[in-house]
Amino acid sequence: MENYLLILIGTVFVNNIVMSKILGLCPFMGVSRKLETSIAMGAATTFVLTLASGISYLIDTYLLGEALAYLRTLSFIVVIAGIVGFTEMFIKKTSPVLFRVLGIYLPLITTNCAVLGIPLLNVLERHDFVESLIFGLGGALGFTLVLVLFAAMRERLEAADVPLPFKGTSIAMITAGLMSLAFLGFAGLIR
Amino acid sequence: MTGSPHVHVGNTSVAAVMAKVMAALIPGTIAHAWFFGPGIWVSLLLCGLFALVLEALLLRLRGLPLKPFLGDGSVLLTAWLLALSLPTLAPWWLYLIGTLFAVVVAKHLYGGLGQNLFNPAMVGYAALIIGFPAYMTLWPGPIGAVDHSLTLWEAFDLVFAGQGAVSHDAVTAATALDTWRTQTRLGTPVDDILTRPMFGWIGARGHEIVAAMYLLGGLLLLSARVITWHIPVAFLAGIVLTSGALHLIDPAAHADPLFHLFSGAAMLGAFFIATDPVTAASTPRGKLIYAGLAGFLVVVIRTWGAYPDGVAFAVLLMNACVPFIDDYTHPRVFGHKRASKP
Amino acid sequence: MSRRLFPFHGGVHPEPHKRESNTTPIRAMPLLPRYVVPMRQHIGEPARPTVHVGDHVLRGQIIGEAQGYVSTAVHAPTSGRVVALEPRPAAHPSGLYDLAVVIEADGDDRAVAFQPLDWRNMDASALRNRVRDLGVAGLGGAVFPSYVKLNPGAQRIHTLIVNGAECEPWITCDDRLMRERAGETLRGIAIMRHCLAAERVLIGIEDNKPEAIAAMRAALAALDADDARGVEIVAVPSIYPAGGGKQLTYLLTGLETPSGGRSTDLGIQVFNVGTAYALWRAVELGEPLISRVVTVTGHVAAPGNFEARLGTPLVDLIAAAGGELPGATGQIVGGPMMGFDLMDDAAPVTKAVNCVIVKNATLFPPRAPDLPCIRCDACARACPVVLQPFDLYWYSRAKDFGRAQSYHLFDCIECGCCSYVCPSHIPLVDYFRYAKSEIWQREREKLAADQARQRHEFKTFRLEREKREKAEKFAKAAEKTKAAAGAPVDADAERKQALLKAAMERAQKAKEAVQPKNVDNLPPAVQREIDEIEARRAAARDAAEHPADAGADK
Amino acid sequence: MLSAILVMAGIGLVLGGILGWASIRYRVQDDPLVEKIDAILPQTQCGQCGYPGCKPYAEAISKGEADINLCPPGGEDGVRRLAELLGVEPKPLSDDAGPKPRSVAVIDENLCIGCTLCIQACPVDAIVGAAKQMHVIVADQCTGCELCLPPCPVDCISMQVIKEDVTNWKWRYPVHMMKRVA
Repeated sequence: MENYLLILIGTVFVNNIVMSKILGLCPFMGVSRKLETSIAMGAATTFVLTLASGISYLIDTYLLGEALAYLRTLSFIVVIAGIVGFTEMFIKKTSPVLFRVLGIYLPLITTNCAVLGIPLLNVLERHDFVESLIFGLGGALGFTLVLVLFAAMRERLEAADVPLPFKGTSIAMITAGLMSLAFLGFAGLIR
Repeated sequence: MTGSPHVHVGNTSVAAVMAKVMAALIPGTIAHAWFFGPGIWVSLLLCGLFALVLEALLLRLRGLPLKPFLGDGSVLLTAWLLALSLPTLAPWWLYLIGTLFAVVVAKHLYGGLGQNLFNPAMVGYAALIIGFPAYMTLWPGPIGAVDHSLTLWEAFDLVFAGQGAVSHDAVTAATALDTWRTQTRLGTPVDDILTRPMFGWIGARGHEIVAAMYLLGGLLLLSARVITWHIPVAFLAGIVLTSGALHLIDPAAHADPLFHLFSGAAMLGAFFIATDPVTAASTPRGKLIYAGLAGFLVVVIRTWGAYPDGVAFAVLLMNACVPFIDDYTHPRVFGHKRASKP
Repeated sequence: MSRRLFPFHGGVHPEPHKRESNTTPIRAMPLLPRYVVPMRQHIGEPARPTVHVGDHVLRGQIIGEAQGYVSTAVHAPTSGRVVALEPRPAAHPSGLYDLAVVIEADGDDRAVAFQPLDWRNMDASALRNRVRDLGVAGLGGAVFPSYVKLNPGAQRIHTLIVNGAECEPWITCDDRLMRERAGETLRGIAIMRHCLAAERVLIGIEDNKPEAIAAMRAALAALDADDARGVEIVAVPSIYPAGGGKQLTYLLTGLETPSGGRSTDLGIQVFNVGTAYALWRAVELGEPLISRVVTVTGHVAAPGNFEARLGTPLVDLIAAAGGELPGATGQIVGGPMMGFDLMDDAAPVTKAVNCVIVKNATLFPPRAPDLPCIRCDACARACPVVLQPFDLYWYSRAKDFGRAQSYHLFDCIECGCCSYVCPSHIPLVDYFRYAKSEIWQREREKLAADQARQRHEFKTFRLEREKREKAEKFAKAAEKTKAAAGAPVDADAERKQALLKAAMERAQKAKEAVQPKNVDNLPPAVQREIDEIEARRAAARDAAEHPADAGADK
Repeated sequence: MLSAILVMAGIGLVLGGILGWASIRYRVQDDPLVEKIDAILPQTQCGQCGYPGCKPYAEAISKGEADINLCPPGGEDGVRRLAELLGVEPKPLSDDAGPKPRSVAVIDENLCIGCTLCIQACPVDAIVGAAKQMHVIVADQCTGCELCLPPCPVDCISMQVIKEDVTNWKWRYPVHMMKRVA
């Protein structure tokens, strides 16, 4: 139990996938313009990532094994693409505006390096099934956390007197950098 | 055209607010100089100078008038807080880099006064502790804990030449927080740790008096209604509750709440850093959440983290949460059934 | 009295400055040679003028009648001749002109016959209609037509709150009114209560007006037992804005008027003491609302309160108070917290004007330059509506009106407490007013766009239908006259072309023939416009004749 | 090798099945986005965007065929709200001519010959009149699209800017006293 908790805290805060591993920056910058959108994106990613972690673990352990290890990345990508496709259809049906707002970033969850990265890290760290699930969930929650906080900050920044050369994406990058600086405060907490 | 109201309360301005905060810092600063030598005057001078020059430069670059913005005192306050949180005997360029991060990156890239998301002084501090960890331990030992008490001239020598009549080793010492963390991790008994010279009656030697002076200054600010009670109380409560719970669980590994309150930058953080209105939460409930969590994080980082103190990172982390917290803690507006998220 | 009060959130204590004008009795204004009576003196539809230039009118005669539901009548302030019916400077923050009837007094000041009303035995709706035609509207500042508010409708009104708080600094017209005419005011309140069938009446007066409270209590003791039953005069703490309708309601009853709603939703109706007095005059004397008490104060020689006829130019009112002293820097209409700068002192007293303050540089120093907001939340602590003005400001400034609105911009009562305490000297309320009027404008546009969409869709639908019908008809006709094949369409077009040509020629002739006949009594603006059109047309003709020149022109 | 092919084929088959089921289960009927876009457009029906009316333009935007900055009557504000709805960066109006002041068309009564051409051109039926009768434009309903100007054979229609009065007067943006010196 304590182990699971450590994994969860570790992935959400200490080794945050965006702030510390610098993965998944594309949706982090792309879908953080509005708070509501970022929450939805976080939810979608959480769903995909948790599911992908679990299924990837099952495929890796029971289908591929050591013999077919070279198929690992390939099969993970296929699985993720499938789950994303499903999510896409689901969102398109339930919330067309959200679908439009997420735009290209929804199918791009497929190529979100965080989503592929976490199943691969699971294999590297030799997590068991539950650990993989929690690792995936934690990574996704960490992603959602920083995405949502970042979106709220960008909404406020929108109205700030940022000097013209720094307006828009550049001040967002600086903010992400300072946020990452703050997250370094968690360094050393676990392992 | 200007509409109503046509009158103003009159006795308040940004400059007055900043001046009151700086006035409240004076007792703490004097205590600091008393216990840790005159180095603080050097770093204060350097930070203030760099800050004013950088601020003027950036205002000029951005085409803004110098007088009202330099005159509002906000940049001096930032420099003062930065100087108080940095070790006093570091080389001069360290103060320059710290001020650079504080004034340029954290403040002016965001549009200057009132627009920044992160506490400028804490950005400066965090940037330095990440970039130059070795220099960030150059804290002079408290009076009585080190053999040599420094003169102003010697302090200048150390800051500008790096070496003078005295070496850094003769006057610097590990802080109480540092000692506690390293020693408890080594398994040294608590009683043994507490007898070391950097520990005082209840907190860190010297620091405890400085902290008491900050507390005094903070109470003055409270009585002058410059700050509200929410942030300091929640911040200190966060520290006390977290450290108290840990201390109850394992007194051998975790210091008692009083030690946490009266060592490091806890008091400075509670009354002067976390209360920076621009970067702190602004709604009453938001302030409690913001400062309470910051206090919690201070203890977490002090206990398990890799840095000498947790205040800067705790405040920066909570700064990042402020827009989100504010969004969801708007109070119930008159005539509405319940508080609603916009 | 030990009534429990419910202090509202926030509020401020600006310097009261009441002593300047509340020590002298209400003075009557001398008859002026000329009055300018605006048709828009109340909230809602402006009155429709019923007189023409040259007409002779009597004091109290209707010169503008109520138009629509939320509207009320306007009356002549004295007897005389209507000399103009045209836009005149209005007491409005914009300084724009608004339609007014200008009356030149004949000096006789003859009045129409006033008919006192037997209100206790009158049909309620007939009484209300009389009140509408007598022009009574709220004199506290909102000028909502009173007859509308006197109609309880489906809602049972249990409490009538009469607002004598007068929380704005400088203004003392209600103070003096209550001191000098307490009995009449209380009888006006009795009429209100009769209309609303309210069982209790709470009269809220700020405790910085002890004389007014004493006078009202004395008058209450002298009132009929029937009228005095359930009436209570409550001294409320002096804190701005205790006189705001919703704030006073909360202060006295602890009930919050729902956002976007009215106090009647709570079974409470709120009137100003001045309105009660005006209602008494209208009902018991039969005299329409043609004058009101106005405070003239500030940098004038003899500040005080004046019984001024509606339509009195403010410049004459200020002159009656001894005139502006040297060093005056302008005038405020209303109080210093919510009033506006007067653009043109030719603007007249209306039902909404309760105070004129002459400014000078020491009493009203120019606003200090505004610095950026530091989110110190002083404004949030002062806001009586528990808004977060710094957030509203942040988004109003960035013109993000959607966000501003979602932070409840429209709950703002524009009381000015936030601007008053702002250490950065930001004119917060100006930003809110700006954002509100932009949002209103947008809503108007949205409404227009919705209508346009419907009309466009209908037109498209109609065209489709016509085309279909035509096609069907044509098909039938074609079948019938298969022998006469030819090219009917072409012939049709040719015929149309010819018709058009003839029409154009006719128009040209008609224009030449018509024009001289029509220029006789054209207003100059129209004439100018016609001239411009002619000039443009001439230019166009020129261009057609010399295409090369036209090309060079472009 | 065979096992690898089998594994991948198996994964593909299972996922294909799920996706196929989902595509039927979550089929989207129509696109309510068009309505939302149309609601933002000013409904002048002026065709300045290059589409015949506001609705077709809305459809084009929702399909991604048209840019969001083609509507001058909607102004910068309209572009911004479209950008907000669609989650894209707002951009300046494509037309370099800025938004014009709101105006309505007015027919010069002395010149009108009653040809009904303008009535046919008006997209919102804001012109009343019959053949050979003088035509009148209902100012409240006029969207100011100027579509009636070109067809008029006698050039009797002119655009009049709507004047500001007490009812439509707006509070101005407060003046920043802290002006930039440069």
